[in-house]
Amino acid sequence: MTKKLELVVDRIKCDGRGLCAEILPERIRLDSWGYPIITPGPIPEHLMGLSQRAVDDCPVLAIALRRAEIHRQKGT
Amino acid sequence: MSAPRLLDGPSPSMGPERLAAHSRRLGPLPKGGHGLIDLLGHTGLTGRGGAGFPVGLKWKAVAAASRGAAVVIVNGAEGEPHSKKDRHLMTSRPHLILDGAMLAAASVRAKQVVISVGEDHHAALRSMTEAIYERSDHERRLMRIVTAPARYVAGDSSATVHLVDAGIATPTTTPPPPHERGVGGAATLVQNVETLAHVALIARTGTATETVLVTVAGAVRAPGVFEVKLGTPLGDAVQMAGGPSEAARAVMLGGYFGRWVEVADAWSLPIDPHGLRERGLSLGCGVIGILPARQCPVCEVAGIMRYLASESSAQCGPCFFGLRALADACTRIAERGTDPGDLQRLQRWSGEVQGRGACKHPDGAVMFLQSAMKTFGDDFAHHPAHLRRSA
Amino acid sequence: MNNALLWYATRGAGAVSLVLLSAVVVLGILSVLRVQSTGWPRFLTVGLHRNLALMTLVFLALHIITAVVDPFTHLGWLAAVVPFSSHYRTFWLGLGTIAFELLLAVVLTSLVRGLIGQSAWRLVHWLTYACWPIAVLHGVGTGTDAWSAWLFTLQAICVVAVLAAIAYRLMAGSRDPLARERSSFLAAVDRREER
Amino acid sequence: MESGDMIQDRMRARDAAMRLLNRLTAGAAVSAVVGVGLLGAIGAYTIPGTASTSTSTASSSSSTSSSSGLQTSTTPVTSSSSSGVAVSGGS
Repeated sequence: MTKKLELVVDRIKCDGRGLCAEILPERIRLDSWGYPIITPGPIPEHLMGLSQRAVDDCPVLAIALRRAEIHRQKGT
Repeated sequence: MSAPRLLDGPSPSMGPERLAAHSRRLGPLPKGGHGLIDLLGHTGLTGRGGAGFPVGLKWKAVAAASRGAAVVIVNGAEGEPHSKKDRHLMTSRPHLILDGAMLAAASVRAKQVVISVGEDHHAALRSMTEAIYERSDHERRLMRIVTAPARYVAGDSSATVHLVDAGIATPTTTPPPPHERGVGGAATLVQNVETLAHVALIARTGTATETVLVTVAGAVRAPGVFEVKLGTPLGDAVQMAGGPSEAARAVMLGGYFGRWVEVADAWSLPIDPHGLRERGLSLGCGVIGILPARQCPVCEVAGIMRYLASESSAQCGPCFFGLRALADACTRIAERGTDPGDLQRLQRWSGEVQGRGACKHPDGAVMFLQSAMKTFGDDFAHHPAHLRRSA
Repeated sequence: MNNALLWYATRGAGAVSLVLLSAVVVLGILSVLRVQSTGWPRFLTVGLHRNLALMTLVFLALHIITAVVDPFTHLGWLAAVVPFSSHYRTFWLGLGTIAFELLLAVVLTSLVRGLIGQSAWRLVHWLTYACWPIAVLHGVGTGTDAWSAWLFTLQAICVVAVLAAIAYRLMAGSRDPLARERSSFLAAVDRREER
Repeated sequence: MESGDMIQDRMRARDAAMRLLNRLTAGAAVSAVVGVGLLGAIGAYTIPGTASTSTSTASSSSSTSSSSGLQTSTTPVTSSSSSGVAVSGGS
């Protein structure tokens, strides 16, 4: 089975350069203030190359490819 | 005879209960451990800091990742402007909180216990400091106090960890959550002070506690902190505070991350985390704010949105710029009157901000605004131009 | 193999490397300044910056290899690695060696940025501002001969371009829209001195 | 939300920029190679050319004028060998 990857943004590192949205419009658009909005879900095979490019070209290393099912929860 | 209450014993107005009196009243502190974790799971106790996360689950997770080096953070930052219940408990029942902290430390095998108190809560700070000096040497060695800046986000669990770790009370990126990687990379249990006080009672009785601390604020005759039985109608809690001081318009339930309810529907609501969740509401940090009828809800909401925007730690763009834009649009409506464009922008921007911060600050603010626009739909739709501000 | 050709190739490759390096520096600064326009997205600046940087290494390799194998100077491979170890124009060649090693550090860390982390990478990347001037001095020091008029014009163009870019960067300040608010909030909640 | 053809436009812009990037890189590579040859040639021509009639360049001997540029080197041994080198290169 091939492991599915999804794009995740570190909101604190991200400073809104917008390269990722330029490189991968298929999955990433910019909000009203220039910060990336990622289409949720695993990246289809034909977009892996560009996704990796978007990750590598981020000037602040704020976007990454992670295993699709990633748990997040916060306590009080 | 009903289950013990947090504020049983001497009147809170008499100041902190000393260790001797505390021990005489409640008896020795039982041992913590897996048994207690299971017990907490069965009682269904949920966090009283705001998020209402199941306590048993969180302790289990921390214990699993502990390796005997976990950290317990007692969260008494209480950055919520209207909430007073945490500092009230710290100034009246410090040892109940420390009992809970020690039980937590034993149950998750923690090496240190850090008590975080809002730096403005002077009485609470004094009370907790004195209480620590009354504990045994062994316990004192584990414990230390840090003061949290009086900022809204300082109460966030990752911000508390960051404060203990680096001395900077700003939220950090999660995952990993603190209960996996917290202080110094160790599994860290961040628990609200009231939650831990409940644990101290549950461990002694073996049964669930049946009360919750609420802060009744706003247009009531005697605002303050009250311990009410779970399931108490909201109206009764307001009566404890002397009842509305004037005609009331709506209730803000759960503080600035909470929801608005018209008084007509509010009085009968049961004060109980589970009961409220079924109604799409949340007790949050236990704030019950009464909005008087003479006050314009739109102006009130605009003021609160400005506050929440100013409390963004400016780390995540969507939160900082989004909340600022939302607050400005609300303020425009409040001051210059309703503009359909602004109403649309409020909806669009809410969608763009939701879920796009490292912490839950933007989400909480947006949910609060959405609830306000639902509850005060007509007021937002037909707001006249006037410059009355209420912050 | 004609040794004179080697000698010319060394100088040609050296000059070309300097031009490429200067272009890379300028592009790097432009990307920090978030320069863009219709038809020129930001990733184009970054991509060109990366490609030309790798190309610079290739021509530097040519420059160094041809210099080393040249029997006239017979520098030996040591001179290519250890600064100031060559008898031939010891000082100026030493500068070249240093510049080369700095550039190598900058490029290699960039290739593994994901592993070493942003802050470490950024720290090393600042070495560019040491590498480039040293490379220029190396060119000036070793390139002085009959055809230096050409080299000087070339170097003058490079220096002017890079200095202009640096000046622009200094005047522009931070392009991170959150930088100011973030630092002011951090200052407000910083309790480090109490630790 | 964003309309489909807006995404299409941005994809087209992306592809165009990618092509431009490749062309610019290739162009840079070619001109760099040409540059090496050109600057090398300049070196090759200027040294014997200027040096033979040169008065300015610090040439130690006219016969090995082409090596004058090189002979700023400190070691006379290498200079003699270099003269031959340079002449053969120059011619």
